[in-house]
Amino acid sequence: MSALLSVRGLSAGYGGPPIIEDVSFDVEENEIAVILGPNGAGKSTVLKTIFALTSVTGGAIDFHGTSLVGRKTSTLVTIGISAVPQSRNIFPHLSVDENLDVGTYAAPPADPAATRENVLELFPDLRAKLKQPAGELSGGQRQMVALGRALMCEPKLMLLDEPTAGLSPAYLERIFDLLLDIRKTGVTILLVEQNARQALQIADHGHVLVNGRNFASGTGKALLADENVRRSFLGGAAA
Amino acid sequence: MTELSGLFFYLVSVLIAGGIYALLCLALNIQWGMGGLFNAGIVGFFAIGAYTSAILTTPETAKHLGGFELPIFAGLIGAAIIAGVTGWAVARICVRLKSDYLAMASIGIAEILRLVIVNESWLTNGSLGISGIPRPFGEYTAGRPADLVFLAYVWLIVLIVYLVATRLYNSPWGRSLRAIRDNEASAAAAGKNVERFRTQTFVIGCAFMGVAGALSAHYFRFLSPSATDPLLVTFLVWVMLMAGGSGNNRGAIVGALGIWALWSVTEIFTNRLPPEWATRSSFIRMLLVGLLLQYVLQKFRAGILPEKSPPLHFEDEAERPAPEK
Amino acid sequence: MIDFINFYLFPALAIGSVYALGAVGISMIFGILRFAHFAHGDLMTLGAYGVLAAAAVLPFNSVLLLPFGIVLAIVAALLVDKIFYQPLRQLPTIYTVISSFGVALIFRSLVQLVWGSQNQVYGSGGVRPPLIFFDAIRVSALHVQAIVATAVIALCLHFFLSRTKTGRSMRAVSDDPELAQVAGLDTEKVVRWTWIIGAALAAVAGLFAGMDTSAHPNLGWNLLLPMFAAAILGGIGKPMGAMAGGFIIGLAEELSSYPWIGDQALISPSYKTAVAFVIMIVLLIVRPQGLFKGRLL
Amino acid sequence: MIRLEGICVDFGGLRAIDHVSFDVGAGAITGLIGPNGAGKTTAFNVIAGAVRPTAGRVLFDGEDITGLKPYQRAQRGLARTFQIPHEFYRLTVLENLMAAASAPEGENVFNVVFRRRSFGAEERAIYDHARETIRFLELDHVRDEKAGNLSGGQKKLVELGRALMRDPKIILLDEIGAGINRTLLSKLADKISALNEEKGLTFCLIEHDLDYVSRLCSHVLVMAQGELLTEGTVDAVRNDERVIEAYFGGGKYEAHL
Amino acid sequence: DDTKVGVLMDITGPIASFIPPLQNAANLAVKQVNDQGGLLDGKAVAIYGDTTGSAQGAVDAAQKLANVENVPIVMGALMSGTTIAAAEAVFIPSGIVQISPTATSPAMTDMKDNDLVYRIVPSDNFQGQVLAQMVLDQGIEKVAVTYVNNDYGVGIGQTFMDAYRAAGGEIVAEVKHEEKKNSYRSELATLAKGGADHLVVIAYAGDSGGKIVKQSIEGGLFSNFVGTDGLRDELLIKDVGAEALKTSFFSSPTSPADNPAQKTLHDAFNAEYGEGADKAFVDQTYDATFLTLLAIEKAGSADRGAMAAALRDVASSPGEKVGPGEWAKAKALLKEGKDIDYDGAGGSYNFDANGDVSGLIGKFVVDGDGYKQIAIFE
Ligand SMILES: Nc1ncnc2c1ncn2[C@@H]1O[C@H](COP(=O)(O)OP(=O)(O)OP(=O)(O)O)[C@@H](O)[C@H]1O
Ligand SMILES: Nc1ncnc2c1ncn2[C@@H]1O[C@H](COP(=O)(O)OP(=O)(O)OP(=O)(O)O)[C@@H](O)[C@H]1O
Ligand SMILES: [Mg+2]
Ligand SMILES: [Mg+2]
Repeated sequence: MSALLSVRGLSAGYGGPPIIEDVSFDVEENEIAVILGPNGAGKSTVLKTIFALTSVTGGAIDFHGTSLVGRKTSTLVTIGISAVPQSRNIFPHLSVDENLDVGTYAAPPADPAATRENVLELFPDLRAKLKQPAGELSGGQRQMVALGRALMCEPKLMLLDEPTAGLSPAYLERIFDLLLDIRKTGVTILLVEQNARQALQIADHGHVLVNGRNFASGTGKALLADENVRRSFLGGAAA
Repeated sequence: MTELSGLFFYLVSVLIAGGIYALLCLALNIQWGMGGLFNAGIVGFFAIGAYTSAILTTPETAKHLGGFELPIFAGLIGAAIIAGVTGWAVARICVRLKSDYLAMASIGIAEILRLVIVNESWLTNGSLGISGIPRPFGEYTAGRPADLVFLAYVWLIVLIVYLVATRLYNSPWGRSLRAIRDNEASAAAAGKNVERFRTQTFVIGCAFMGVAGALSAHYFRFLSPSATDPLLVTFLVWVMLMAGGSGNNRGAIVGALGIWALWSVTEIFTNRLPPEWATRSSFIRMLLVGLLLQYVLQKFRAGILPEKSPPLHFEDEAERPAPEK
Repeated sequence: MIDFINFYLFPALAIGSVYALGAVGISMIFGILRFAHFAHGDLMTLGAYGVLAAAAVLPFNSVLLLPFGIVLAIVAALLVDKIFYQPLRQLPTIYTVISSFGVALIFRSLVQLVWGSQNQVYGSGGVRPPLIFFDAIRVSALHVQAIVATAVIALCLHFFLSRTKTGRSMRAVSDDPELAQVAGLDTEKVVRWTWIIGAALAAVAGLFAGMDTSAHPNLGWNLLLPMFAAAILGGIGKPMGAMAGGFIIGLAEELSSYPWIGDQALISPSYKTAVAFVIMIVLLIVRPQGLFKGRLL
Repeated sequence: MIRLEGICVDFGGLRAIDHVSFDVGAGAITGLIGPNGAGKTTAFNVIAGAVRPTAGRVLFDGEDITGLKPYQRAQRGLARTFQIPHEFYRLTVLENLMAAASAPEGENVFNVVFRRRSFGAEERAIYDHARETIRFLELDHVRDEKAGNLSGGQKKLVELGRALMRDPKIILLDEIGAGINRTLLSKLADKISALNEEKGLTFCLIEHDLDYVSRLCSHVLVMAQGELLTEGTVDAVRNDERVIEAYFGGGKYEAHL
Repeated sequence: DDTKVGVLMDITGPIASFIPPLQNAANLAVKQVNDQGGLLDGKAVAIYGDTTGSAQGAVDAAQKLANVENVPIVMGALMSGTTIAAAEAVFIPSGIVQISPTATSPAMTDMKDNDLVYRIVPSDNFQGQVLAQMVLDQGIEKVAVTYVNNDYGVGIGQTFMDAYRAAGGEIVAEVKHEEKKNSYRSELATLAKGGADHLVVIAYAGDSGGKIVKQSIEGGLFSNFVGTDGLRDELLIKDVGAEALKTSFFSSPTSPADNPAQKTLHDAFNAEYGEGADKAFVDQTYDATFLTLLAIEKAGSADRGAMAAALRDVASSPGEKVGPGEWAKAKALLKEGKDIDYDGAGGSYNFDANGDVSGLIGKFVVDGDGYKQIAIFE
C-alpha cells in the first residue's frame, strides 16, 4: 500500500535561495510522524510547502496518490488536510467561539455541535473564554484555540507546527494523549516538535532535518536511542 | 537655437519643481520611510511654510498680516520653525495613533488648516491670495535667467536636506527609529522613548515640508489657496516616495524627479493629439498619468531604489560571513 | 423647531445616508483588504453616471434604473481589483493605497472622457416640490427615499454579515487573511464579495448624491474625506459602525451650524467640513477603535 | 531586586492577577511557573510596565516604579523578552541587536547631524557587543537576514539577544525555551548561569519545562489562576500537592535533560 | 508656417464643468481664422495648457507654453489664482503677453507686469459696485447675501456689500459658504432669519449657486434671487425652471445694448457646436482668443516683444471696426496697413494703463430658456 502522504525530492523556498532541498519522507495512513531539527532547519517550511504556502521549486508531494503541487491552500482543507501554523495561528479579534466556528466553514463536520463539544471537552479552559477575543488569551490558551479550530473540520491529515510550544506539562501531556486518541479515529498526524523527546515517545516515525536536508529517519524509538541524534538535537546526555 | 534654449528653460522649470518635490519627498521619507508615520496631511505643513514665508517677506499691505519684509532666507527659517511647531502640536495629539489612523487624522488636520487659510482673511487674505512675494536675489536678476538662480537656490537646499536626512538615516537615531517603526512594544522594552522619537521625526519632517512650501511660494511669487491642492501636494508626494523607494533618501529624490517629469511631460504629448481630441486631451492626460502610475507600481515593487540597511563604516568586509547555502 | 427639522435634521439625515452607504464599502475594504480605498468616491461617481447613461435611453424614473449603475460600479471594481490591486496584495498596503489613488484618477478621467465634465441633472430637473407633513414639515421626497433605502440596506447587510457563511467568513479574513486561507476559506471569494457589496452600495450612494444636486465627475471625490471619517468613526471593519458613523458625520456637519446658543450659527458654516474632522480626530485620540470597537490598525 | 506588593490586574471583568506579592532576589535566578493562563506573562508585563496594575505597587531596587513607562524602566536596567516574538522585522538580525542597545550619544539628533564624531566609539562598542552575542546565539549565518524572515526559533533567539544587548541588571525571560532546539537551549542555560555568576546578573524566567527550571533556578514562584500558589526551592515545589494538581499531568512522557 | 497661440485653461480641477464650452469658444476663434485666410502666412494652432486648477499645475503648464511650445502670446487662465501664478512665475519673466477672459481679482490691477498682463473683464470691484447700484435701483433696500468662498465670490461679495451699505442698503444676513457641498440648507436657514425678501447669490450655477437657489425654493425660504455672471447660466434654468426665476435678476459683464457682435458670435457658435453659446464666459473667451490672434497678425510675426503694443492697437480705437468672425476683413485691413479696432461679443475693450477694462455690466432676467438683457450699467 502506498503512503497517505509522500514527499519526494522536495525543494522549496521563499523566492530567494531554496530553504529545503531534496527532502523525502512518507507518512503512512494512521500514523504519527514527527519532524525534528535545529532552529531554522526548514521544518516549518516543509509543512508550509505541503500546505501550499511556499513555492515548490522541485520534487513531488502526493496525498492519496494525487499530487498536491500547485493546488490552492483553501482547497486542501476540503480534501481533508488541516494545519496549525507555528505563529499567528488564531484570529485575534474573533471570539474563541468564532475561531472554532471558522474551522467548519471550509469543510463542515457532520455534526458541528457535537464536534464543538468534543473540542471543548479536550480544552475545558476555553469554556470560560468562549466570548472573549482570542487575542486576549494567554500564550497557551491561544495554542488550544488553534488546535481546536483545526479539529473542527474533522480532517484526515493534520499538519501541526509545534503544537505544544508554550503549553504547561499537564497540557503537553493532554495534547500528546489527544494525538494518540485522534489517531485512533483514523486521523494521520504530521507534526514538528521541539519537545522532541516526548514527541518521539508517541511518534511512529521521526524525520530529522538539518540545513534543509534529510539527516536521519527512523521509528520514534530508534531515534530516541540514537546517540548521535540525541546529542545533537535532543539536548545532550543520556536519559 | 531658441528651440534649444526654450527646452533648456523648460528643463530648468522641471528641475525647480522637481527639487521642491524632492524636499517634500525627503521630508516624507524621514516620517514614513524611517519613522513609519503615515502623514497624509503634507499639504497642511507645506501651506503653513508657504504662508509663513510669504507673510514674513512681503511688503506692508492692508489686506493681510505682514509688512515684515524680511530677507528670504529668514522666511525659510521662519517657515521651518512655524511648520515645525505646528508639527509638534499635531504630534502631541496624534503621534500615538497607529499608521492609518494617523493618516486620517493628518488629512483632517490639513483640511482644517486649509479652511483656516481660506477663511481667515486678516491673516492670509483668504482666497484672494498674497502677491508680490520676492525671489532670492530678485534685485539682481530678471526674466528667465532668474530661474537659473532660483534653481541653484532650490537644489542647494535639497542638498542640505539630503545630507541631514542621510545622516539621520545612517545613525543610531535612525536605526532606533526604524526599530520603533517595526515594533513599538519591543522598542519600548529596549528603553526607547517611543513618543519622543516619533515627535522628533514628525517635527523634523514637517519643518522640511514647510521649507518646501516656502520655496514654492517664492517660486510662484504669488500664493493663494490654489497652491494647496492635496492632489498635487500630498498625494503626488506619496506616489513619488513609493515609486522612488521608501526608506531610501536617494530613491526619494529619484522618485520626485521621475514622477514630476512624468506628470509634466505627459501634457506635451497629449497636446500633440489630433485636433478632434483637443477638448479631451487633458482628460486623456489624467488617464495616462493614472495608468503610468499603475505601471510604475507594478514594475518597481519595492520602489526604484529599495530600502537597504545603512552600511556600518567600521566593519571589516572580510569579517562578513558568506551566507550559508 | 420646525426649522430645525426641515432645514437641519432631514438634510442631515439625507447626506448622512449618502455618507453611510459610501462608508460601509470603505470600512469593509479597509477591514478585509486592509487599505484605504481612495477610488471609492469615484466608484460612486461611476454608479451615478451608469444610471444617467441608462436614463438617456430608457424612459424610467432614475431610481428604477439603479441596477445599471450598480452593475457598472461592480464590474469596474472587480476589474480594477483583478488588474491593479491583486498583484500588489503581497506588498505593504501602502502600495495598494497609492494604486487606488491612481485608479481614482483613471475613473474620473474616464467619466470625463465618456460623459464630459459638465454637470448633468437627472430626469427633467426642475424644482421638486417637497412632501409636506402636518402642514409644517417639508421634506424632499428624495431624502425620504434615501433614508428609507439606507435603513433597508442596513438590515439586509446585517443579515448577510451575521447569517451567511460568506458574510461570516468576511470577519475571519478581515482578522487575518493568511490564517483564513490556512483555515480553508476562499479568500478571493470573500474579496470578490467585498467589492460587490462595496461597489453596489457606492452606486446607490452616488445616485442619491447626484439626484440631490447634479451629477458631475468630481461628485464622489468631493465626498470621500467625510466618508473616511465616517468609516473610522464606526470602527474599521465594522460595516454597521460605518453606517452609524455616516449618519453621525452628516448630522454633525449640518447641525453644527444650527443656532444652538443665541441666534447665530454655532459654528460658521464655512467651517462645517472641519466639524467632521474635529470629531474624527477627537475620537481617534480618546477611542481609537471607533465607536463600535473596530479593529485597531 | 524586584518586589511586587498586592498587585491586581483586571481585564474587563476578568481578574488576571489577584493580590499577588513576591520578591525576585538580586543576583538570583528565579523561576516563575504555573499552568497556562495563570497570569505569568501578565505579571511580567506589570513588572516591565506594559500593563498597568489596578492595585498594588512595583518596587525596583527599593524604589517605587509603578508609575514609570516601559522605556523608563528599561533605562533603569530592566530587560525583558516577549513570549510571542516582537522582532524589528525589517531590520537585519545585527541591526535588531544593535538597535536594542542603549546609545545615548547616537540617539541625540543634534549629535547625529552636527557632531558625528561624538558617538563613534559608542557605536563601535555596540557593534562588537552585537557581534559577540550573535556568535553565541549561533545566528551568524543569518546575521544580515531581515528578522521578519527568520524561523520561529530564530526569532526567539533574537529576542534573547536583544535583552542581552541592554546590559541590564535584571532580565525577564518569558518562555524563551518554547520552540528552541533542546541542544541549543541547554547551551543557553550554561550562558545564563555564567552571566549570573560572573556578572551578577539577575534573571527571572517563565518556563514550562521543570527540569530546565530546576537546572537553573534556586527559587521558584508558582502561580495559578491569578494567584501566587506557593514558592520555594524547586524540590519543595515539585512535591507540593497543589502544584502537582494544578500544573503537572501524570508525568507520562519523559523529558529529562 | 503655422503660428502657435497658447490657451491656458483650468481644464481639470475644481472648475472643470465650466470648461467645455469655453474650449469650444477658443477653438471657434482659431477655426474661423484658419477658414478665412489663416494667421500670418500659415495656420493658427491653439496649444492648450491645463492648470489643473492649482498653482503648481498652472506654473508647469505655463512653462511648457513658454519654453517648449514657444508661444508668443497666451489666452488665459480663467481662475484668478492660476492666472496670477502663471503670470508671475512664467509669463512676465519670459516676456509673454497674457489675456485672461475671466480673472477678476483686484490684485491683478497693480501687478508689476511690464505691461504684459491683460484681462477683458472688469475687476470684481467694478461688478460688485454695479450690482449694489442695480439692486438699489430695483428698490430693494434689504437683502441677504451669500457668496462662495473663492477669489470670485469673495472679490465680488465684499465690494458688493461695502458699496451696498455705503449707498444706504441694509444687509440683514451674510453667509460665506464652501464650494462642493451637497446641502446648503443650514446656511439658508441662517440667511432666512434676517427677514429679507431677496437673496444675493454670488456663486456658480454649476456648483454651490445652483444648489442654493434650488434648495431655497424647495425649502420655501427665498424666491427672489439676485445673481452674478457665475449664476447666469442656462444650467440654472434647466435645473430649477424658468418659472421659479421669474422674479430674479442677474448681473453680467456685457456689451452695448444693441451689440450685433454678440448675436453673430452666438449664431456662429451654435451653428458649429449646436448649443452652449449662452454659457458663462463664452463671449469673453472667444474675444480674448480672437484678440490674441489679431495681435499676432498685427505684429506681423510671432515676436514676443511686439505683442503688447499690437494688442493694445487692435483692441482700441481709433481704427476700422471688426467684430467676431470677421477675420478675413481684419486681415485685409491690416495688410493694407490700416488700423483696426476689435469690438467683441462681450463689448468694446479699451485697456487702461494696467491692462484692465472698465466694461459694462448688464442686467439680465430669465426669458424662456435663456436670458434677456434689460438694462446696462456703466
Ligand atoms: N489583554 C487582555 N485582555 C483580556 N484578558 C487577558 C489579556 N491578557 C491576558 N488575559 C487573560 O489573563 C489571563 C492570564 O494571562 P497570561 O498571559 O498572564 O497567562 P500566562 O500565565 O502567561 O499563560 P501561558 O503560560 O499560557 O502563557 C488569561 O486568562 C488571559 O486570558
Ligand atoms: N518568509 C521567509 N522569507 C525568507 N526566508 C525565510 C522565511 N521564513 C523562513 N525563512 C528562512 O528559512 C529557514 C528555515 O525556516 P523554518 O521556519 O522552516 O525553520 P524551522 O525549522 O521551522 O525552525 P524553528 O524550529 O526555529 O521554527 C530559516 O533560516 C529562515 O531564515
Ligand atoms: Mg518552525
Ligand atoms: Mg504567558
